[in-house]
Amino acid sequence: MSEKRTRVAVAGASGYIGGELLRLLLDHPYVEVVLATSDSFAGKRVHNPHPNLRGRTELAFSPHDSLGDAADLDVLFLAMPHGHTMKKMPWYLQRAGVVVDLGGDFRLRDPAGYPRYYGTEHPAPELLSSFVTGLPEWHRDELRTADRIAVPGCMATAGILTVRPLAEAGLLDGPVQVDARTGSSGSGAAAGSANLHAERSGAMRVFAPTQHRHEAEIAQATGLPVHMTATGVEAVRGVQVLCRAPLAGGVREADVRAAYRKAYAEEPFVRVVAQRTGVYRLPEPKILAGSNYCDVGFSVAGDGSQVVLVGALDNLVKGGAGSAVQALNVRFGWPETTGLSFPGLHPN
Amino acid sequence: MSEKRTRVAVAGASGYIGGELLRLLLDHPYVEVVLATSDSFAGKRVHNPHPNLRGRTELAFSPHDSLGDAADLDVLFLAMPHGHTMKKMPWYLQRAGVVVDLGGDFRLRDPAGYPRYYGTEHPAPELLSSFVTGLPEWHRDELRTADRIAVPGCMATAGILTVRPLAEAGLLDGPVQVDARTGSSGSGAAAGSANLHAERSGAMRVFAPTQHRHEAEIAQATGLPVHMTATGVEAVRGVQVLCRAPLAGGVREADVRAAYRKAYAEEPFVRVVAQRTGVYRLPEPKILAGSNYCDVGFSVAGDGSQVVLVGALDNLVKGGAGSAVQALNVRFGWPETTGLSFPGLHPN
Amino acid sequence: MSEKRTRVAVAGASGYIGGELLRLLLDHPYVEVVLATSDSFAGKRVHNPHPNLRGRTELAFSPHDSLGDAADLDVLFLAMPHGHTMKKMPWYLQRAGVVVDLGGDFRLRDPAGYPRYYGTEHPAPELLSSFVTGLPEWHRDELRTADRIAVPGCMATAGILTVRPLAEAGLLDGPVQVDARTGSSGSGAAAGSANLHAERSGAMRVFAPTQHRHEAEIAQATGLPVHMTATGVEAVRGVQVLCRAPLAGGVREADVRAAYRKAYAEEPFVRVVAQRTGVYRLPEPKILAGSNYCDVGFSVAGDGSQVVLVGALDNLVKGGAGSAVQALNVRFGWPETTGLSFPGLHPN
Amino acid sequence: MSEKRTRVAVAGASGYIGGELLRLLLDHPYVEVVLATSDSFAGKRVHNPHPNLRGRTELAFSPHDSLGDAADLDVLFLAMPHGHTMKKMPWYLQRAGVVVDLGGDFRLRDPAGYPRYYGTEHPAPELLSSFVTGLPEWHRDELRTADRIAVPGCMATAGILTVRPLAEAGLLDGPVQVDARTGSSGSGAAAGSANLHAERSGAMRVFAPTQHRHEAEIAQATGLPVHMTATGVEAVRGVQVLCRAPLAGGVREADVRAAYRKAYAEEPFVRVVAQRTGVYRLPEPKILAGSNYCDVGFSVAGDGSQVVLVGALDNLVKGGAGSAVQALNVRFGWPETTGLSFPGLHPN
Amino acid sequence: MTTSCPECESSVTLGATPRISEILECGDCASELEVVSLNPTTVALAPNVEEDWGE
Amino acid sequence: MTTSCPECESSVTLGATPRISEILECGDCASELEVVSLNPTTVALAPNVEEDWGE
Ligand SMILES: NC(=O)c1ccc[n+]([C@@H]2O[C@H](COP(=O)([O-])OP(=O)(O)OC[C@H]3O[C@@H](n4cnc5c(N)ncnc54)[C@H](OP(=O)(O)O)[C@@H]3O)[C@@H](O)[C@H]2O)c1
Ligand SMILES: NC(=O)c1ccc[n+]([C@@H]2O[C@H](COP(=O)([O-])OP(=O)(O)OC[C@H]3O[C@@H](n4cnc5c(N)ncnc54)[C@H](OP(=O)(O)O)[C@@H]3O)[C@@H](O)[C@H]2O)c1
Ligand SMILES: NC(=O)c1ccc[n+]([C@@H]2O[C@H](COP(=O)([O-])OP(=O)(O)OC[C@H]3O[C@@H](n4cnc5c(N)ncnc54)[C@H](OP(=O)(O)O)[C@@H]3O)[C@@H](O)[C@H]2O)c1
Ligand SMILES: NC(=O)c1ccc[n+]([C@@H]2O[C@H](COP(=O)([O-])OP(=O)(O)OC[C@H]3O[C@@H](n4cnc5c(N)ncnc54)[C@H](OP(=O)(O)O)[C@@H]3O)[C@@H](O)[C@H]2O)c1
Ligand SMILES: [Zn+2]
Ligand SMILES: [Zn+2]
Repeated sequence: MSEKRTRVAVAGASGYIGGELLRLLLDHPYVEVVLATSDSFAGKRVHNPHPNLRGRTELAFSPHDSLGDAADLDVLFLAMPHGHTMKKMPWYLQRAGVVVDLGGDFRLRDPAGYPRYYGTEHPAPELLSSFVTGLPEWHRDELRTADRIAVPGCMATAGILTVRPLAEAGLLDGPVQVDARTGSSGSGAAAGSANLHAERSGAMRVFAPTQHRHEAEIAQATGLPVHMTATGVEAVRGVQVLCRAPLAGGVREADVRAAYRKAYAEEPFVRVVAQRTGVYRLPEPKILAGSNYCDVGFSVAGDGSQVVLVGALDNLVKGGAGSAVQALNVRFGWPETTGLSFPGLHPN
Repeated sequence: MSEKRTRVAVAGASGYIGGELLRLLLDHPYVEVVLATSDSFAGKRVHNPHPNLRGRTELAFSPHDSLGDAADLDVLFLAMPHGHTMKKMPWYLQRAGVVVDLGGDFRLRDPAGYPRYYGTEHPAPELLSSFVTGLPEWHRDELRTADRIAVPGCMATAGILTVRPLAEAGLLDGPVQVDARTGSSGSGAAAGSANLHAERSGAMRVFAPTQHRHEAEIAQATGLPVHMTATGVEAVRGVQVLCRAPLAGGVREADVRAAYRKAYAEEPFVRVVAQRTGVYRLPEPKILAGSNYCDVGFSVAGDGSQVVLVGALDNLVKGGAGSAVQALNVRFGWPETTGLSFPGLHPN
Repeated sequence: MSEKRTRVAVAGASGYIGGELLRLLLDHPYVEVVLATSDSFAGKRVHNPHPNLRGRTELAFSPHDSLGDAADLDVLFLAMPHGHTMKKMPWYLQRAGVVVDLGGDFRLRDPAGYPRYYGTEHPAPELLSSFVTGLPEWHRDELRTADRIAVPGCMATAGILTVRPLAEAGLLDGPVQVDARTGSSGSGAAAGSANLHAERSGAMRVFAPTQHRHEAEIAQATGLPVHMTATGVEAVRGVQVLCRAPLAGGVREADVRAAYRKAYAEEPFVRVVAQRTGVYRLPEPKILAGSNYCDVGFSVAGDGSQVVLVGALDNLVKGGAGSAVQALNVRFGWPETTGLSFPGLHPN
Repeated sequence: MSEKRTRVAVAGASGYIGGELLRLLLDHPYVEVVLATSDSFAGKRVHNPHPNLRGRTELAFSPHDSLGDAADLDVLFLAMPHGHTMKKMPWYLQRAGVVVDLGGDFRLRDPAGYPRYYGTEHPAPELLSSFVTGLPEWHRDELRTADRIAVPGCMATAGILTVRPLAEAGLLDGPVQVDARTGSSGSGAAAGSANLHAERSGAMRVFAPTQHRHEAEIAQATGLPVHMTATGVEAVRGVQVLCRAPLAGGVREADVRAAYRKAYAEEPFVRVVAQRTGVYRLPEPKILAGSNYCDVGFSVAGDGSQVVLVGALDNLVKGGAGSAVQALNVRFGWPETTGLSFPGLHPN
Repeated sequence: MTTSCPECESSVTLGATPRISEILECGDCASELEVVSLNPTTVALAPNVEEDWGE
Repeated sequence: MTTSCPECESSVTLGATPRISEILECGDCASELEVVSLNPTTVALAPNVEEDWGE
């Protein structure tokens, strides 16, 4: 751990992921935030759109182009709408030694996923394989030396952390059905009629009955066919995935629990939650707001043919900025929980 | 339509279903509410627990036993916790010519469902087949002469109305996965730590990962194997079911739409909602609060192998008291929409 | 009550007040909605922005200018942002025999209120006195013959109905402090960052610590100095006012109750709610959604020097469209509750 | 800062304040939580009622009486319903060198406040003056040596921090009207019908139109007459006070800002929020959940006669457990922000 | 038979044959009332079980 | 270089070489300020685009 702090910049810092990166990075003991870009808030203090940061920093936003003048950046976080970094990545790669993209543009390994899920050919398919997935639980070793990191999507992170241990252990026998539920912050800070409070409040909006982009990421990470739906429910933060899959013959509930233990026993941010009593028996996002945990749990159907898996996280933390910071900690050899110790609130 | 109003009583009138029955029946032009029972509110005005009824009636609650003295009851609605009417049904049947049970005790035709789903042998299995299912969309003719009516459960109603048209048309090829989401009124007015506002608020509580009771009802009505999960989400009223099933070979989206049209073209309370544009493309309960609609919709996955079906309703209305009043209208030959015309609110 | 239905048009019908007018008018037995204007939804069915109206009408929106061609309009409802009708009122007055404006442009009698509260001189001050206030509780006789009706603001309606009986009875001795709380539908359907779900959700936003426009209306109607604050709280529908004022010497709680009884004993839509027991002791908007009630209540401080008054209503109904329809009923001599009988929901 | 950690116990640790104390104390670098009492959860792990603490500690609850056996306690936090510690305080004082009571039983200096506000004579009035108010902003010096600390109520803390700077500076000329709004966690974890989700959700419940207990604390701290109302609004955490008072002659807005600056310029946990632009112009609790900030702001009415003050905090943190830990830090000479640095979340 | 509520002075309807100790609810203010004497029938506020309603 | 906010009188930091018409934000009250003269540097409230914030 060097005396000198690592110099980081956040591009797209006025958005929700950008703001969450600022929250975590401003309190991180080994980094210094030297630049936060936003065109619409250029010149304004970061607490203007992010009122929780009032009194925590004097930092103001710089126009996005000012990235071109930034000297000595060690790390650049990209937190912009998808479709943008796929076009400009070579330029961003020249701005800093380590680039962490939180958007979807470099998450899929197979270029064929882009026309199918993003509606466009990928303009730089040759770069895809140079990115390491920013999920330490499954890519820790690669991350130690990675200079290009693509953090998975919020629902994808929940889905991967929930399903992959069973897939790896060979416990699942067939396609996985993922029913994802998400809070409104998942769609970012851009206002529109679908996100208007009076419309979005109390919603159960099946905005992606099929073909959600994160489906591709879960399939890629688990090697299983995935059918995913996504529903916006009443919450600001929070993602929950409810996953169903056929169990391979003879698999019992104890095997499921063992697979999770094996995968996550040493993980600082994944907890197995499958209780028989109490109010909070299976993972729920409401107690995870602000924390970097992903809770995972399970229940085997009476006849043993099917398993129901449940995962929960805060989309802006473990589903985005938190995983990014965790990956940064791994990359720079800092204790992995640095800056990520907030436990979440109850009640909340 | 007789001059004299039909005399009805509500047992369990201080609960949420009981209150909703009162709301609908007090404004119903052909009935007169002559008795509303509650032990805990005996002697108090009905607006005490149901403040929306202030100024609408002078009615006060009577103790539950007072049903024994009630003379000339035409109809008795039972709105009590399950497990109770299965024991006392013969007594209730003597109280009125028509008995409408809103609980689960007489919904299943096969007595074997009770030990499995209700944890108890049914004490009066011989009565099960004498009850007609209180869902006019699928049992209208039987209801015209029914004296014993068992209204389906709230999530079951949504599931049945959503899945059955496709099942009947032979479009589905295999088990149905039902992910149900429900508001907090679904668990009634009895306070406990799971329903405490600070705990239940913002919840995504998978309270039944498997084996929910309504699973049995949907299977019974559709003839298909059903795997159901139930999650409590942030809402007071409202149920949504998201159902997935494999499509039979060659079935196209147009066939799905046609099956719904065939089933529901003439139905006053079922609307097909499957839009390509706009904010409300698939059914959502938030605009249905207070209304007797069940909205149903669908989306066929890209490769045509699977269909995603979505249903939504207000658990206290179409999922309970509204269906009961609709069945009453059928039974007495009144226009089926009598007392049920409220359209719901937007925004809400 | 004529055979022929009264022909009404709604200008600004895609907004929240416009949608609520449509909901009420489409079910009103004596009117026919012949025109609903919206530029942004022109050509689309009214259920596109107002999904609760699906299946209730075939009506589609017409461009706003099409009002110029509308023939034989009996009544024109104006539901547009303030600042607009003050400029074009003469044109609107030619479109129909009766014009009901739901905006603020013709609510104040004194033109001096416009620069102070609306930031602009009124362009047609000579018209102000020709409008009758659309609040039947206090202007019923004038409304019977009124051809120009200005419906008060939502928080103003709550404030006026709550404070005026005591003011009229001479029970108050000094300025009234009004703390108003409002749901998000109060600011209409136009999306912006302040109304984005993630920002507005769970808010307690003191958006008007002083100088709210409705302050002027309450002062005008009660003859007392008024200091008003307005706070956006978590709700879609609903306004509550908490009003404080010094009591005149010797006034007791029974006098306060008597003043309310005197004012409202015969009113179909104002209920006095001041209970000693139960959960709902003072007025709350959550049980009023969709209903045309305004509930009013009170509590006298221990030493008798001050009274706390509480009023609640649904801003889109009694605070807007409902009062407008009630005024219409008065104007045309129909039973005053026609089309307004929905009692509201509990729980909700 | 000693090598050996300070040994603390929490009595009433299964409640909401108790859980929040555990959250803060388990992460506090200088203390060790050695005992957490609860009768209803005795023997269960603390994460049972407080699921956010899963994986953070192995601690389980002990019965309340086990406090009698606890050896070498340095600090005892009392987080029980009021009415209890007033009877047993002498016994608690023998359990540890420093006792911090978070209930109301030792907050008032004048015993006459107890019959008036708590409905009972205080059984140990002689102890009242031995307690120091646990609010470092106004009692820092006394706290450095205090062995008996009484933390103010949640709404009282907000009210005192908001009003006192102006009172001290002589800017106010008359009684203060406090309109307090609170989330549901403010009434603790005991379930009852008023706190049932379906009843409490979306509420605007004026549960104390007059005579709220915290009124006495604000009056005591500011020396001004206070009239307070309290309303439960939709939120789990969060208190906001909106205070109105007449300004002394000639006082301008700049004087108000200066008074706040003078009082709080060096305070780590009080921020002055009074912006002219942006969405968050005045204090709001939603961005403060989990943080120890109290934000305060103001607006002077157009004519300069009255000032509107707004304060916001998280009732469980700055309004309870956070202030308690801050007072502990002062008492033991640790940096005052130790364990309290979480900034809060946006969006949330 | 009617009497007046001691709390809010609104009129309260009693049954045909009120009994001593009978408990009624005032329709206006929801106070619990107890019949304390007959001829004339008078009611008093029933001892109030302190009910929590949301603090 | 610092000056004082005309709205709230708190001190506002300007860059080393302020330019006429440059827009700044006051850190305290978030007013938008415009540099209206140099030597000495003075700022005025920028013309306020009426921003809706929640009515
Ligand atoms: N929200 C989540 O839960 C979540 C979770 C994980 C990952 N992500 C991903 O993170 C990224 C950001 O998401 P978000 O939710 O934070 O979105 P957001 O709130 O809409 O923020 C987008 C940010 O990008 C900036 N921006 C927009 N267009 C730009 C352009 N053409 N060039 C440069 N900057 C531009 C915006 O700044 P100005 O307009 O002010 O310049 C803003 O700061 C997305 O790719 C998203 O998929 C989001
Ligand atoms: N909530 C829904 O969405 C919904 C929808 C469809 C069907 N249902 C079914 O409707 C029934 C009632 O549900 P709910 O939600 O209204 O429940 P609830 O709010 O708890 O009300 C239960 C009612 O039953 C009374 N009761 C309780 N135990 C009783 C007993 N042993 N004998 C007589 N009366 C008794 C209670 O009155 P007192 O305690 O005051 O005497 C109360 O009036 C249940 O069977 C439920 O499954 C509910
Ligand atoms: N919301 C409430 O609680 C409430 C209560 C009482 C009174 N009001 C008053 O009712 C009025 C409407 O409020 P709202 O909340 O319904 O607003 P809204 O949801 O924003 O709707 C405004 C409507 O006006 C139309 N419109 C906008 N600009 C127009 C223009 N220049 N010419 C013609 N039409 C125009 C819009 O239609 P297109 O853009 O589609 O053409 C839309 O239909 C306001 O004056 C408001 O003060 C509101
Ligand atoms: N909630 C807030 O926002 C807030 C803020 C500031 C201060 N306070 C004050 O903090 C105190 C606790 O409030 P809370 O909201 O945390 O209440 P709560 O959630 O109801 O918790 C009360 C705790 O006290 C225990 N308890 C109850 N009766 C007891 C008795 N007779 N003897 C010993 N322990 C008993 C309970 O434990 P078991 O039943 O499990 O034994 C539980 O752990 C109150 O005095 C309150 O006024 C609360
Ligand atoms: Zn009374
Ligand atoms: Zn300033």
